[in-house]
Amino acid sequence: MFKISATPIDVVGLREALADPGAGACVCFEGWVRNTNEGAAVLALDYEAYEPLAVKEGEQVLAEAREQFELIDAACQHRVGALQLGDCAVWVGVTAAHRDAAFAACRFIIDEIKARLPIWKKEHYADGDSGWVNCAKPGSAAVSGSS
Amino acid sequence: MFKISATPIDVVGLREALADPGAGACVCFEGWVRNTNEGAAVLALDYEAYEPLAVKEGEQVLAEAREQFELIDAACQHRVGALQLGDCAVWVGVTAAHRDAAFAACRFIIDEIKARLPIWKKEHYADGDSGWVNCAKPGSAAVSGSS
Amino acid sequence: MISVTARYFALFREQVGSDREAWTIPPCTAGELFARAAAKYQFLDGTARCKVAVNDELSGWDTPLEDGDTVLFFPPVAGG
Amino acid sequence: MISVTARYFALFREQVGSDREAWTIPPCTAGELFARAAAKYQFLDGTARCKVAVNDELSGWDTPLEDGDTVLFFPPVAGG
Repeated sequence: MFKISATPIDVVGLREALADPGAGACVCFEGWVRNTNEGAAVLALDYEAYEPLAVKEGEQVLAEAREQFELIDAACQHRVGALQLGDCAVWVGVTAAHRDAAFAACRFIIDEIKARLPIWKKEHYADGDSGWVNCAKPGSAAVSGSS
Repeated sequence: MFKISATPIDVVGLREALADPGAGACVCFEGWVRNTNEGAAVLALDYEAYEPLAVKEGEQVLAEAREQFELIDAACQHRVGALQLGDCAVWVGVTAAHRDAAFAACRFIIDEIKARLPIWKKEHYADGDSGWVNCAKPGSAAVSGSS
Repeated sequence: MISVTARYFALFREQVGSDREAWTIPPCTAGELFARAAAKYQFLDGTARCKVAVNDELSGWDTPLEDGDTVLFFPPVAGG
Repeated sequence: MISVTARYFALFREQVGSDREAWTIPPCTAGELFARAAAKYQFLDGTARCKVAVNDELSGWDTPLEDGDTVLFFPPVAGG
Protein backbone atom coordinates (compact mmCIF):
# COMPACT_ATOMS: atom_id res chain seq x y z
CA MET A 1 0.00 0.00 0.00
CA PHE A 2 1.26 3.45 -0.94
CA LYS A 3 0.43 6.55 1.04
CA ILE A 4 1.31 10.24 1.07
CA SER A 5 1.52 11.44 4.67
CA ALA A 6 1.40 14.99 6.00
CA THR A 7 2.41 13.76 9.46
CA PRO A 8 5.53 11.86 10.59
CA ILE A 9 5.81 8.40 9.06
CA ASP A 10 5.14 5.67 11.64
CA VAL A 11 8.06 3.45 10.68
CA VAL A 12 7.56 1.19 13.69
CA GLY A 13 3.91 0.53 12.95
CA LEU A 14 4.51 0.08 9.24
CA ARG A 15 7.19 -2.54 9.85
CA GLU A 16 4.97 -4.40 12.33
CA ALA A 17 2.20 -4.52 9.74
CA LEU A 18 4.54 -6.49 7.46
CA ALA A 19 4.68 -9.48 9.84
CA ASP A 20 3.83 -12.73 8.07
CA PRO A 21 4.59 -16.34 9.02
CA GLY A 22 5.83 -17.06 5.50
CA ALA A 23 8.31 -14.18 5.46
CA GLY A 24 11.98 -15.00 6.02
CA ALA A 25 13.38 -11.63 4.97
CA CYS A 26 12.33 -8.04 5.59
CA VAL A 27 14.20 -5.13 3.99
CA CYS A 28 13.29 -1.54 4.87
CA PHE A 29 14.64 1.61 3.29
CA GLU A 30 14.31 5.06 4.82
CA GLY A 31 15.26 8.35 3.22
CA TRP A 32 16.22 10.90 5.86
CA VAL A 33 16.65 14.66 5.57
CA ARG A 34 20.37 15.17 5.81
CA ASN A 35 22.39 18.27 6.56
CA THR A 36 24.13 18.67 3.20
CA ASN A 37 23.37 18.25 -0.49
CA GLU A 38 25.84 18.86 -3.30
CA GLY A 39 28.13 20.54 -0.80
CA ALA A 40 25.57 23.06 0.51
CA ALA A 41 24.55 23.07 4.18
CA VAL A 42 20.84 22.25 4.38
CA LEU A 43 18.65 23.45 7.26
CA ALA A 44 15.23 22.11 6.29
CA LEU A 45 13.14 20.83 3.38
CA ASP A 46 9.67 21.32 2.00
CA TYR A 47 8.15 18.37 0.16
CA GLU A 48 5.24 18.92 -2.17
CA ALA A 49 3.27 16.23 -3.98
CA TYR A 50 0.40 16.13 -6.40
CA GLU A 51 -1.34 13.54 -4.33
CA PRO A 52 -3.88 12.00 -6.75
CA LEU A 53 -1.20 11.07 -9.26
CA ALA A 54 1.52 10.36 -6.71
CA VAL A 55 -0.73 7.76 -5.07
CA LYS A 56 -1.77 6.24 -8.40
CA GLU A 57 1.84 6.02 -9.60
CA GLY A 58 3.06 4.81 -6.19
CA GLU A 59 0.54 1.95 -6.22
CA GLN A 60 1.63 1.17 -9.77
CA VAL A 61 5.29 0.93 -8.67
CA LEU A 62 4.32 -1.45 -5.85
CA ALA A 63 2.28 -3.57 -8.28
CA GLU A 64 5.23 -3.77 -10.66
CA ALA A 65 7.49 -4.87 -7.80
CA ARG A 66 5.04 -7.63 -6.82
CA GLU A 67 4.98 -8.78 -10.42
CA GLN A 68 8.75 -8.77 -10.96
CA PHE A 69 9.88 -10.25 -7.64
CA GLU A 70 8.72 -13.12 -5.42
CA LEU A 71 7.32 -10.96 -2.63
CA ILE A 72 4.99 -11.47 0.26
CA ASP A 73 4.26 -7.79 0.76
CA ALA A 74 5.51 -4.34 -0.18
CA ALA A 75 4.52 -0.95 1.18
CA CYS A 76 5.65 2.66 0.90
CA GLN A 77 4.91 6.01 2.48
CA HIS A 78 6.17 9.42 1.40
CA ARG A 79 6.07 12.48 3.58
CA VAL A 80 4.97 15.94 2.45
CA GLY A 81 5.17 19.33 4.17
CA ALA A 82 7.93 21.02 6.14
CA LEU A 83 10.62 18.56 7.27
CA GLN A 84 13.51 19.03 9.64
CA LEU A 85 16.96 17.44 9.64
CA GLY A 86 16.72 13.76 10.50
CA ASP A 87 13.06 13.44 9.57
CA CYS A 88 12.05 10.42 7.55
CA ALA A 89 10.98 11.61 4.09
CA VAL A 90 10.22 8.21 2.60
CA TRP A 91 9.87 4.66 3.89
CA VAL A 92 9.84 1.44 1.84
CA GLY A 93 9.26 -1.98 3.42
CA VAL A 94 9.38 -5.33 1.64
CA THR A 95 8.93 -8.91 2.84
CA ALA A 96 9.73 -12.12 0.98
CA ALA A 97 10.55 -15.72 1.68
CA HIS A 98 14.17 -15.04 0.67
CA ARG A 99 16.42 -12.02 0.90
CA ASP A 100 17.39 -11.78 -2.79
CA ALA A 101 13.87 -10.76 -3.74
CA ALA A 102 13.45 -8.49 -0.72
CA PHE A 103 16.63 -6.50 -1.42
CA ALA A 104 16.02 -6.24 -5.16
CA ALA A 105 12.40 -5.18 -4.77
CA CYS A 106 13.16 -2.60 -2.07
CA ARG A 107 15.81 -1.04 -4.31
CA PHE A 108 13.51 -1.13 -7.33
CA ILE A 109 10.71 0.58 -5.43
CA ILE A 110 12.74 3.49 -4.04
CA ASP A 111 14.41 4.07 -7.42
CA GLU A 112 11.08 4.18 -9.23
CA ILE A 113 9.41 6.28 -6.53
CA LYS A 114 12.16 8.88 -6.83
CA ALA A 115 12.09 8.92 -10.63
CA ARG A 116 8.40 8.73 -11.40
CA LEU A 117 6.22 10.27 -8.71
CA PRO A 118 5.10 13.91 -8.93
CA ILE A 119 6.89 14.94 -5.75
CA TRP A 120 9.17 17.94 -5.35
CA LYS A 121 11.70 18.96 -2.76
CA LYS A 122 12.69 22.53 -1.87
CA GLU A 123 15.87 22.87 0.12
CA HIS A 124 16.52 25.72 2.54
CA TYR A 125 20.21 26.43 2.89
CA ALA A 126 22.27 27.79 5.76
CA ASP A 127 23.22 30.84 3.65
CA GLY A 128 19.57 31.91 3.39
CA ASP A 129 19.15 30.70 -0.18
CA SER A 130 16.74 27.99 -1.23
CA GLY A 131 16.16 25.85 -4.30
CA TRP A 132 14.07 23.10 -5.87
CA VAL A 133 16.17 19.96 -6.23
CA ASN A 134 16.74 18.80 -9.83
CA CYS A 135 15.24 22.01 -11.25
CA ALA A 136 17.17 24.60 -13.24
CA LYS A 137 17.35 27.64 -11.00
CA PRO A 138 15.95 30.92 -12.35
CA GLY A 139 18.67 33.55 -12.41
CA SER A 140 21.40 30.90 -12.44
CA ALA A 141 22.92 28.45 -14.88
CA ALA A 142 23.28 25.74 -12.27
CA VAL A 143 21.09 22.66 -12.04
CA SER A 144 21.05 21.10 -8.59
CA GLY A 145 21.30 17.33 -8.37
CA SER A 146 19.83 14.78 -6.04
CA SER A 147 21.18 11.82 -4.12
CA MET B 1 28.61 -2.79 16.63
CA PHE B 2 27.93 -6.51 16.53
CA LYS B 3 26.14 -8.35 19.31
CA ILE B 4 24.83 -11.83 20.05
CA SER B 5 21.56 -11.57 21.96
CA ALA B 6 19.79 -14.21 24.02
CA THR B 7 16.72 -11.96 24.28
CA PRO B 8 14.49 -10.51 21.54
CA ILE B 9 16.31 -8.06 19.30
CA ASP B 10 15.19 -4.47 19.94
CA VAL B 11 14.83 -3.49 16.28
CA VAL B 12 13.16 -0.19 17.17
CA GLY B 13 15.92 0.91 19.54
CA LEU B 14 18.67 -0.26 17.19
CA ARG B 15 17.26 1.76 14.30
CA GLU B 16 16.89 4.85 16.48
CA ALA B 17 20.52 4.56 17.52
CA LEU B 18 21.51 4.95 13.85
CA ALA B 19 20.13 8.52 13.65
CA ASP B 20 22.74 10.92 12.28
CA PRO B 21 22.33 14.37 10.70
CA GLY B 22 24.64 13.39 7.84
CA ALA B 23 22.70 10.26 6.94
CA GLY B 24 20.39 10.42 3.92
CA ALA B 25 19.74 6.69 3.62
CA CYS B 26 19.03 3.93 6.12
CA VAL B 27 18.67 0.30 5.03
CA CYS B 28 17.69 -2.39 7.54
CA PHE B 29 17.54 -6.12 6.95
CA GLU B 30 15.75 -8.54 9.24
CA GLY B 31 15.80 -12.30 9.03
CA TRP B 32 12.60 -13.79 10.43
CA VAL B 33 11.79 -17.36 11.41
CA ARG B 34 9.42 -18.54 8.72
CA ASN B 35 7.02 -21.45 8.62
CA THR B 36 8.70 -23.49 5.86
CA ASN B 37 12.17 -24.38 4.67
CA GLU B 38 12.96 -26.53 1.66
CA GLY B 39 9.32 -27.58 1.57
CA ALA B 40 9.13 -28.79 5.19
CA ALA B 41 6.73 -27.15 7.65
CA VAL B 42 8.79 -25.54 10.43
CA LEU B 43 7.43 -25.02 13.94
CA ALA B 44 10.38 -23.46 15.75
CA LEU B 45 14.15 -22.99 15.64
CA ASP B 46 17.07 -23.21 17.99
CA TYR B 47 20.02 -20.95 17.26
CA GLU B 48 23.39 -21.72 18.76
CA ALA B 49 26.52 -19.57 18.50
CA TYR B 50 30.08 -19.81 19.68
CA GLU B 51 29.94 -16.30 21.00
CA PRO B 52 33.62 -15.32 21.37
CA LEU B 53 34.36 -16.04 17.73
CA ALA B 54 30.95 -15.00 16.42
CA VAL B 55 31.43 -11.55 17.96
CA LYS B 56 35.01 -11.25 16.71
CA GLU B 57 34.03 -12.29 13.18
CA GLY B 58 30.88 -10.15 13.27
CA GLU B 59 32.91 -7.06 14.18
CA GLN B 60 35.33 -7.96 11.39
CA VAL B 61 32.49 -8.10 8.86
CA LEU B 62 31.25 -4.66 9.98
CA ALA B 63 34.79 -3.27 9.72
CA GLU B 64 35.12 -4.65 6.19
CA ALA B 65 31.80 -3.04 5.24
CA ARG B 66 32.95 0.33 6.58
CA GLU B 67 36.14 0.01 4.57
CA GLN B 68 34.50 -1.04 1.29
CA PHE B 69 31.51 1.32 1.30
CA GLU B 70 30.98 5.00 2.12
CA LEU B 71 29.04 4.47 5.34
CA ILE B 72 28.11 6.54 8.32
CA ASP B 73 27.33 3.58 10.56
CA ALA B 74 26.66 -0.15 10.46
CA ALA B 75 25.37 -2.47 13.17
CA CYS B 76 24.20 -6.05 13.52
CA GLN B 77 22.63 -8.28 16.13
CA HIS B 78 22.06 -12.02 15.94
CA ARG B 79 19.69 -13.90 18.19
CA VAL B 80 20.47 -17.20 19.92
CA GLY B 81 18.26 -19.63 21.82
CA ALA B 82 14.77 -20.96 21.14
CA LEU B 83 12.90 -18.90 18.53
CA GLN B 84 9.28 -19.04 17.45
CA LEU B 85 7.75 -18.37 14.06
CA GLY B 86 7.96 -14.67 13.21
CA ASP B 87 10.79 -13.95 15.63
CA CYS B 88 13.64 -11.80 14.37
CA ALA B 89 16.76 -13.96 14.13
CA VAL B 90 19.13 -11.34 12.76
CA TRP B 91 19.04 -7.58 12.24
CA VAL B 92 21.40 -5.48 10.12
CA GLY B 93 21.19 -1.69 9.97
CA VAL B 94 23.28 0.61 7.79
CA THR B 95 23.32 4.38 7.30
CA ALA B 96 25.07 6.37 4.58
CA ALA B 97 24.83 9.71 2.83
CA HIS B 98 23.48 7.92 -0.26
CA ARG B 99 21.41 4.80 -0.81
CA ASP B 100 23.79 2.98 -3.17
CA ALA B 101 26.28 2.43 -0.36
CA ALA B 102 23.59 1.65 2.22
CA PHE B 103 21.97 -1.08 0.11
CA ALA B 104 25.27 -2.62 -0.98
CA ALA B 105 26.73 -2.66 2.52
CA CYS B 106 23.58 -4.09 4.12
CA ARG B 107 23.58 -6.92 1.59
CA PHE B 108 27.30 -7.51 2.04
CA ILE B 109 26.95 -7.69 5.81
CA ILE B 110 24.10 -10.21 5.92
CA ASP B 111 25.77 -12.40 3.28
CA GLU B 112 29.05 -12.48 5.20
CA ILE B 113 27.33 -12.96 8.56
CA LYS B 114 25.49 -16.00 7.22
CA ALA B 115 28.58 -17.50 5.58
CA ARG B 116 31.29 -16.83 8.14
CA LEU B 117 29.98 -16.71 11.70
CA PRO B 118 30.00 -19.81 13.91
CA ILE B 119 26.22 -19.88 14.28
CA TRP B 120 24.00 -22.93 13.79
CA LYS B 121 20.30 -23.37 13.30
CA LYS B 122 18.28 -26.43 14.28
CA GLU B 123 14.84 -26.66 12.75
CA HIS B 124 11.93 -28.43 14.42
CA TYR B 125 9.45 -29.72 11.88
CA ALA B 126 5.71 -30.29 12.03
CA ASP B 127 6.22 -34.03 11.48
CA GLY B 128 8.22 -34.30 14.73
CA ASP B 129 11.59 -34.52 13.01
CA SER B 130 14.36 -31.96 13.44
CA GLY B 131 17.59 -31.10 11.68
CA TRP B 132 20.60 -28.80 11.59
CA VAL B 133 20.40 -26.58 8.53
CA ASN B 134 23.24 -27.06 6.02
CA CYS B 135 24.54 -30.16 7.81
CA ALA B 136 24.50 -33.66 6.36
CA LYS B 137 21.94 -35.58 8.39
CA PRO B 138 23.10 -38.74 10.17
CA GLY B 139 21.09 -41.71 8.93
CA SER B 140 20.20 -39.91 5.70
CA ALA B 141 21.83 -38.97 2.42
CA ALA B 142 20.11 -35.60 2.27
CA VAL B 143 21.79 -32.29 3.01
CA SER B 144 19.33 -29.61 4.03
CA GLY B 145 19.78 -26.19 2.46
CA SER B 146 19.26 -22.71 3.79
CA SER B 147 17.64 -19.58 2.40
CA MET C 1 -10.32 28.07 -29.91
CA ILE C 2 -10.35 25.80 -26.87
CA SER C 3 -10.40 26.65 -23.18
CA VAL C 4 -8.15 24.61 -20.90
CA THR C 5 -6.88 24.95 -17.36
CA ALA C 6 -3.15 24.73 -16.71
CA ARG C 7 -1.96 23.75 -13.24
CA TYR C 8 1.53 24.57 -12.02
CA PHE C 9 3.53 22.81 -9.31
CA ALA C 10 6.57 23.54 -7.16
CA LEU C 11 9.03 25.80 -8.99
CA PHE C 12 6.57 26.44 -11.82
CA ARG C 13 3.92 27.56 -9.35
CA GLU C 14 6.39 29.96 -7.78
CA GLN C 15 7.41 31.36 -11.18
CA VAL C 16 3.81 31.79 -12.31
CA GLY C 17 2.74 33.18 -8.95
CA SER C 18 -0.37 30.99 -9.00
CA ASP C 19 -1.18 27.29 -9.03
CA ARG C 20 -3.56 27.48 -12.01
CA GLU C 21 -4.33 29.53 -15.07
CA ALA C 22 -7.10 29.54 -17.69
CA TRP C 23 -5.88 29.49 -21.30
CA THR C 24 -8.00 30.12 -24.40
CA ILE C 25 -5.92 29.00 -27.36
CA PRO C 26 -6.09 27.47 -30.82
CA PRO C 27 -6.26 23.64 -30.70
CA CYS C 28 -2.77 22.38 -29.83
CA THR C 29 -0.82 19.65 -28.02
CA ALA C 30 0.18 19.58 -24.36
CA GLY C 31 3.75 20.33 -25.45
CA GLU C 32 2.71 23.37 -27.43
CA LEU C 33 0.83 24.79 -24.45
CA PHE C 34 3.87 24.09 -22.30
CA ALA C 35 6.01 26.04 -24.78
CA ARG C 36 3.67 29.02 -24.46
CA ALA C 37 3.77 28.88 -20.67
CA ALA C 38 7.54 28.39 -20.65
CA ALA C 39 8.02 31.45 -22.82
CA LYS C 40 5.62 33.54 -20.75
CA TYR C 41 7.13 32.60 -17.38
CA GLN C 42 10.68 31.75 -18.41
CA PHE C 43 10.62 28.09 -17.36
CA LEU C 44 14.17 26.81 -17.74
CA ASP C 45 13.59 23.04 -17.71
CA GLY C 46 12.32 21.68 -21.02
CA THR C 47 9.99 18.86 -21.93
CA ALA C 48 12.83 16.32 -21.72
CA ARG C 49 13.02 16.82 -17.95
CA CYS C 50 9.43 17.78 -17.16
CA LYS C 51 6.24 15.72 -17.26
CA VAL C 52 2.66 16.43 -18.15
CA ALA C 53 -0.65 14.96 -17.09
CA VAL C 54 -3.91 15.58 -18.85
CA ASN C 55 -6.99 15.15 -16.66
CA ASP C 56 -4.95 13.31 -14.02
CA GLU C 57 -3.38 10.86 -16.48
CA LEU C 58 0.34 11.06 -17.18
CA SER C 59 0.46 11.78 -20.91
CA GLY C 60 2.83 12.37 -23.79
CA TRP C 61 3.74 15.91 -24.81
CA ASP C 62 2.16 15.22 -28.20
CA THR C 63 -1.29 14.64 -26.66
CA PRO C 64 -3.86 16.90 -28.41
CA LEU C 65 -5.74 19.05 -25.90
CA GLU C 66 -9.50 19.22 -25.93
CA ASP C 67 -11.82 21.91 -24.73
CA GLY C 68 -12.23 21.67 -20.95
CA ASP C 69 -9.06 19.68 -20.31
CA THR C 70 -6.97 20.26 -17.21
CA VAL C 71 -3.25 20.12 -17.97
CA LEU C 72 -0.77 19.56 -15.15
CA PHE C 73 2.79 20.77 -15.70
CA PHE C 74 5.31 18.97 -13.51
CA PRO C 75 8.84 20.37 -13.17
CA PRO C 76 11.65 17.79 -12.65
CA VAL C 77 10.64 15.56 -9.74
CA ALA C 78 12.71 14.89 -6.64
CA GLY C 79 10.93 12.44 -4.38
CA GLY C 80 12.71 10.39 -1.75
CA MET D 1 52.37 -37.29 22.40
CA ILE D 2 50.40 -34.08 22.88
CA SER D 3 47.29 -33.41 24.89
CA VAL D 4 44.64 -31.20 23.33
CA THR D 5 41.03 -30.41 24.01
CA ALA D 6 38.50 -30.75 21.21
CA ARG D 7 35.26 -28.78 21.44
CA TYR D 8 32.17 -29.80 19.49
CA PHE D 9 29.27 -27.62 18.43
CA ALA D 10 25.70 -28.09 17.24
CA LEU D 11 25.32 -31.36 15.31
CA PHE D 12 28.83 -32.51 16.26
CA ARG D 13 28.05 -31.97 19.93
CA GLU D 14 24.91 -34.05 19.57
CA GLN D 15 26.77 -36.82 17.75
CA VAL D 16 29.58 -36.87 20.32
CA GLY D 17 27.17 -36.59 23.23
CA SER D 18 29.40 -33.99 24.86
CA ASP D 19 30.66 -30.51 24.08
CA ARG D 20 34.32 -31.34 24.73
CA GLU D 21 36.78 -34.19 24.76
CA ALA D 22 40.42 -34.61 25.82
CA TRP D 23 42.65 -36.20 23.19
CA THR D 24 46.19 -37.51 23.75
CA ILE D 25 47.67 -38.09 20.33
CA PRO D 26 50.90 -38.03 18.32
CA PRO D 27 51.69 -34.52 17.02
CA CYS D 28 49.35 -33.78 14.09
CA THR D 29 47.41 -31.06 12.30
CA ALA D 30 43.93 -29.82 13.10
CA GLY D 31 42.68 -31.66 10.03
CA GLU D 32 44.22 -34.95 11.18
CA LEU D 33 42.54 -34.67 14.57
CA PHE D 34 39.27 -33.88 12.81
CA ALA D 35 39.66 -37.04 10.73
CA ARG D 36 40.06 -39.08 13.91
CA ALA D 37 36.98 -37.52 15.48
CA ALA D 38 35.00 -37.87 12.25
CA ALA D 39 35.84 -41.57 12.08
CA LYS D 40 35.03 -42.12 15.74
CA TYR D 41 31.67 -40.30 15.67
CA GLN D 42 30.71 -40.69 12.02
CA PHE D 43 30.68 -36.98 11.13
CA LEU D 44 29.31 -36.73 7.60
CA ASP D 45 30.41 -33.21 6.63
CA GLY D 46 34.06 -33.00 5.63
CA THR D 47 36.70 -30.31 6.00
CA ALA D 48 35.51 -28.56 2.84
CA ARG D 49 32.25 -27.60 4.57
CA CYS D 50 33.40 -27.39 8.18
CA LYS D 51 35.67 -24.89 9.92
CA VAL D 52 38.22 -25.11 12.67
CA ALA D 53 39.51 -22.66 15.25
CA VAL D 54 42.59 -23.21 17.33
CA ASN D 55 42.62 -21.31 20.64
CA ASP D 56 39.77 -19.08 19.47
CA GLU D 57 41.41 -18.17 16.15
CA LEU D 58 39.89 -19.41 12.92
CA SER D 59 42.67 -21.52 11.42
CA GLY D 60 43.57 -23.66 8.44
CA TRP D 61 43.11 -27.42 8.61
CA ASP D 62 46.87 -27.76 8.12
CA THR D 63 47.65 -25.94 11.35
CA PRO D 64 49.99 -28.08 13.50
CA LEU D 65 48.54 -28.63 16.96
CA GLU D 66 50.61 -27.99 20.05
CA ASP D 67 50.35 -29.45 23.50
CA GLY D 68 47.59 -27.71 25.43
CA ASP D 69 45.74 -26.36 22.39
CA THR D 70 41.97 -26.11 22.34
CA VAL D 71 40.56 -27.08 18.95
CA LEU D 72 37.03 -26.02 18.00
CA PHE D 73 35.26 -28.07 15.36
CA PHE D 74 32.47 -26.16 13.62
CA PRO D 75 29.96 -28.05 11.47
CA PRO D 76 28.55 -26.14 8.46
CA VAL D 77 27.24 -22.81 9.72
CA ALA D 78 23.74 -21.44 9.18
CA GLY D 79 23.46 -18.01 10.69
CA GLY D 80 20.81 -15.52 9.65
